Amino acid sequence: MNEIIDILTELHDDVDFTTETGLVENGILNSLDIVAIISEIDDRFDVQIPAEEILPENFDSAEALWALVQRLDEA
Amino acid sequence: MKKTSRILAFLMAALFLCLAFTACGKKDGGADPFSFVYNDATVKIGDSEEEALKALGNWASYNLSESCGGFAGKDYIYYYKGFSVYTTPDRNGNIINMIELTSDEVAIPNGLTIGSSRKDVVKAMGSEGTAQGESLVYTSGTVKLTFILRDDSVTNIQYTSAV
Amino acid sequence: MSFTSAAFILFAVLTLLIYYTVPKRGQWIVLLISSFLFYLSAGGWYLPFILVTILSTWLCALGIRRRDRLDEDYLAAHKADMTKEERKAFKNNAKKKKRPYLVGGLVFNFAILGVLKYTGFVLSGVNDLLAIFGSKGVTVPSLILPLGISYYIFRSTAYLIDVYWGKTEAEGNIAKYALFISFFPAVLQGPISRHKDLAPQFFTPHNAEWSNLSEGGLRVLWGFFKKVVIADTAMIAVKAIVASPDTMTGMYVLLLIILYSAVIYGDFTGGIDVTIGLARMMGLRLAENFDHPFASRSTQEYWNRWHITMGSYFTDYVFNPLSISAPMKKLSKWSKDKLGRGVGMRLPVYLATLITWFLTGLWHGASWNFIVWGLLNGAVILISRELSPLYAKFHKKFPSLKDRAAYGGFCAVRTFFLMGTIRILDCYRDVPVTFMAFGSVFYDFASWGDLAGGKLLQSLGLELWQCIAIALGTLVVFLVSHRSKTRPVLTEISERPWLFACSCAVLILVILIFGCYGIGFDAGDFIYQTQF
Amino acid sequence: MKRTYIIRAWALSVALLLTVAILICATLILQPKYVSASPEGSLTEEYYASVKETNHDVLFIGDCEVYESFVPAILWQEYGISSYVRGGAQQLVWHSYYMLEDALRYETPKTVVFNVLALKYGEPQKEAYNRLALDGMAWSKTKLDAIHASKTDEESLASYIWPLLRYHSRWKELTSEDFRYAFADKPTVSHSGYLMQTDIVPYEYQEGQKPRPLADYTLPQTAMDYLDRMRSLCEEKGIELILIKAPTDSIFYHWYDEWDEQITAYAEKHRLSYYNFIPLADEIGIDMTTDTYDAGVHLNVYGAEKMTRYFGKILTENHSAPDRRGDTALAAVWDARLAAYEAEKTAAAHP
Repeated sequence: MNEIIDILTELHDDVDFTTETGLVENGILNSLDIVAIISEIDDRFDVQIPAEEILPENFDSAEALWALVQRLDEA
Repeated sequence: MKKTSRILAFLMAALFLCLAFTACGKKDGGADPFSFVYNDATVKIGDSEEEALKALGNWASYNLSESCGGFAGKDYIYYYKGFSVYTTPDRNGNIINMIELTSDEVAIPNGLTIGSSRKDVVKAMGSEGTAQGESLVYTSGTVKLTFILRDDSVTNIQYTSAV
Repeated sequence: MSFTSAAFILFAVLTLLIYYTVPKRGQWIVLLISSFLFYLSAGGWYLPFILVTILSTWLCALGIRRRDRLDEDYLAAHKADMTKEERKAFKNNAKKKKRPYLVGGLVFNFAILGVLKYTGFVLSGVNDLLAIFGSKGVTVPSLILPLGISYYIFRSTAYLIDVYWGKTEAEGNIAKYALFISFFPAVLQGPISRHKDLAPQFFTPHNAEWSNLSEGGLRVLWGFFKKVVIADTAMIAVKAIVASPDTMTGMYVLLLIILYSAVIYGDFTGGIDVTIGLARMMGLRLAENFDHPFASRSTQEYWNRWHITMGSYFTDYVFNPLSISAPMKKLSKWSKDKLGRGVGMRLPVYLATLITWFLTGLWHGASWNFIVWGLLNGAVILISRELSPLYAKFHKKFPSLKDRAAYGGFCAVRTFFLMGTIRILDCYRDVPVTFMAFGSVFYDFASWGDLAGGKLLQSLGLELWQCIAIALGTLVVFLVSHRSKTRPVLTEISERPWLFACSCAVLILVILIFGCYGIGFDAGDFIYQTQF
Repeated sequence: MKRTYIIRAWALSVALLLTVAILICATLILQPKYVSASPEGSLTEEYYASVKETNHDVLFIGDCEVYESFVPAILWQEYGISSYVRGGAQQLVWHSYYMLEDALRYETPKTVVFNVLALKYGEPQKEAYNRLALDGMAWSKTKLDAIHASKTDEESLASYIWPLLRYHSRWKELTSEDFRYAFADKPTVSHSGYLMQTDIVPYEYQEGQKPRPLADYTLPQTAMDYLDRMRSLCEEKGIELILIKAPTDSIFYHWYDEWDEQITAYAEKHRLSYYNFIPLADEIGIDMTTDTYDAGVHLNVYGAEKMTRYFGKILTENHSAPDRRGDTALAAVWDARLAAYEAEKTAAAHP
């Protein structure tokens, strides 16, 4: 979870990712950021997020993202 | 799937970008027989009467007829030396609906005149066209070009609308 | 059968009557039959093409389903004895096994679309290329383009990918699937509804409910109003301006930008209103395709609100998979090392954006105009993204500005003109003519003289009452759209019987008496139907 | 719950009634009245009032060359022939055929006279002429068939059933006449189908004028098919069909010798009388410096009277058209028509 926050903070250091739950909806993350996040997650967790999982609800908060990573890693 | 569509996309992109540089290089064809040229003025079927007459210069005489039914506007035939121009009312004034060559004083852009032989016509037009009785008819876009033949010789050439 | 023809209205009314009189479980069959009748009425030769697409995607989806079930069963039985790594490997392997069905279905159908829609374009391009070398070139065959092919290919391929991704259940009954693809109100111009949203609705029973009939009916009328009173009337002037790019320059091009925006808005949103309204009268809810697009403050926002279902198709099925694909990842790594982090992050996404927009342009039509149009849209989006830090700085300096209505209005107007300018590529016959015409806005000031006196109307080919119809119509649409942001006006009206009845009466009268249809007008079909 | 239904029903019915009422008014106002402008459009419907009063022994059908060349009032005055001209502006052969079929629903004339010029057209030339011919036709199966046979691709049956669909954009053309006659009866524009023209615009030869040669002189098959249908319909009803070509032969509507040969052959083959009046113009007494209102394209009233007298003689002598002047009831009606005709002619000559 903390690692996710790290990844996100690297992209936008002015956002409090522990509380924000509308990252996509409020336009904080754009497509550039999402691709960057996906590649970071691949590097750090060895988890490949497929295209079909690029949905607002999976990227709207650090928590949701963490849940996605865990789910994909669980298999 | 990803691989295939990706390769396809790249290939198409490359191809189209190549074509982008060639698309403008339209070639200039020979003299287009489907417009009528006289006194350096080019006139086509469907052109406005006003501008065409200005370009063609003075006519020798003309006939006019009111259309049956009392619709606004009149049909005209303007007689020039060697050809006649027919016009008919359209939404914004009269337009040319026929040009008729009446003597060999005037030729169409590819050199054909009254008196040309059937062979000349086929050669200059590049094909047999469609036969209508003895006559030959050619169509390009909205223009129909008719060569009326008697005994293997052109007696009349008419531009009309193909629509 | 054009949406605005008497035949279509009669056809729709009959369908509705039968739809609500047959037993509820037969309702979808009524829709299927009328959809095929509708499609047949456009020409018998089109039918085999849509049938081939239906059959091929249906079979491929079933193939995927069969593999999914086998693998699920295996996994359920052996899950306990497998390690996490084994499970991951098994899943990856399973994906590989079902991939041929997906690839096969997609390649086959996009090949059909490609050949039918783009052969002429590609070949004439090839000929131009050959002409440079003095070669005569090949003859360009004229192929038939089945009605709505761009839409039904998209709808069916989206279904196939969704099945592959496990986002929707594969349909076992081909007749039911055929209805999803060919549903007649949406077959010609979308919206491109997703299978999991729309398909289940067909097979639940629908009673004739007042709220559906009234709101749907009102929306159909509203669509006709936008199409027939605004778009078709404005189209007369658009045609006049486009027909003489040499003489109607400067002010006329600006006018074209505004008028063509009105045309495309009235035409396309009107057509979609008819579609959605008609489906609503059947108790079906289609995906919305527009969300007040001309109120957008930026290009990115505009494309989230204009032709939404097409935009989301390209995002979900082209842009997303492309930007995170393995080669893109490699490209990103490579450029990060060689060109620095900033470029490395951007390169794959920017490339994916441009490719997506190139394809979007191509989808709109087989011509350079549309390709340039698509690429310009992509470029504008990328440039405004690069400029966003500047905007942020600007807003930090003037923090009060951002929330002011006037500033929002300014942004909306700016976006409107930007999009409108790019859009005139639709109109002119080729790209150079478009650029020349647009250029004249900046030097041909003499044309503004035509604004005074009667010359303007004459050169636009409009009568005074038609101008008034366009202006008043646009005003009404603007007010309704503006109010609808808080609560849909059409819903509000249809809840009040008297207001509803009067609105219908007024709309019918205005459409029939002031609409632009029939002889004397070059009554156009809906642009988005004929072009695709 | 029940109250909601009642309110809805009320609201919808009131709105529906209002809509229909307004649409009917709009239709009545917007549809052309064909009185001052394009009076030719009134010709088709004026027949019905006439046939209610009297039967006709001779019926003329065809294009402008019939309604500008034959004067039924004169035929009555000189020969006692009761006749009517069911002509129309650019009346094409199928129009003529259905005009005849329509007339046969009301009466069976002894003789039908058809002007052959329109046989040169095998397809509709202009949508407007369909409207002139068909707008005024009474509703029947004949009218439906006529619409199907004539309509161009851009026209719809619906626009004939409900003319607003065609004329809704006539706002700019509206005149006081449109409002005056929207709810009131229109005046009669013709004299038993003859449309009076009193102007004199002499014909002048123009240097260079010459009918243009045609690529193909064969009269179109569709047109000849309708001529066949017309002939069989007449045979079936025991009507004699006479073919004529009016004496005018302008550069715009030239009657080619090749066409004349085809019609002559057709007439011979089917034992029909065919009169081409072009070569007989001198004998008839037509003088193109005084007898035409548009430089030789059509006859004016003076030319038409000469033509009528000449043809009346033929009808009486060769085709035994009956003289009905002894029938007092019929004579009373015709004398009134003749008086109206004379009145208009005099008014025009001495304004």
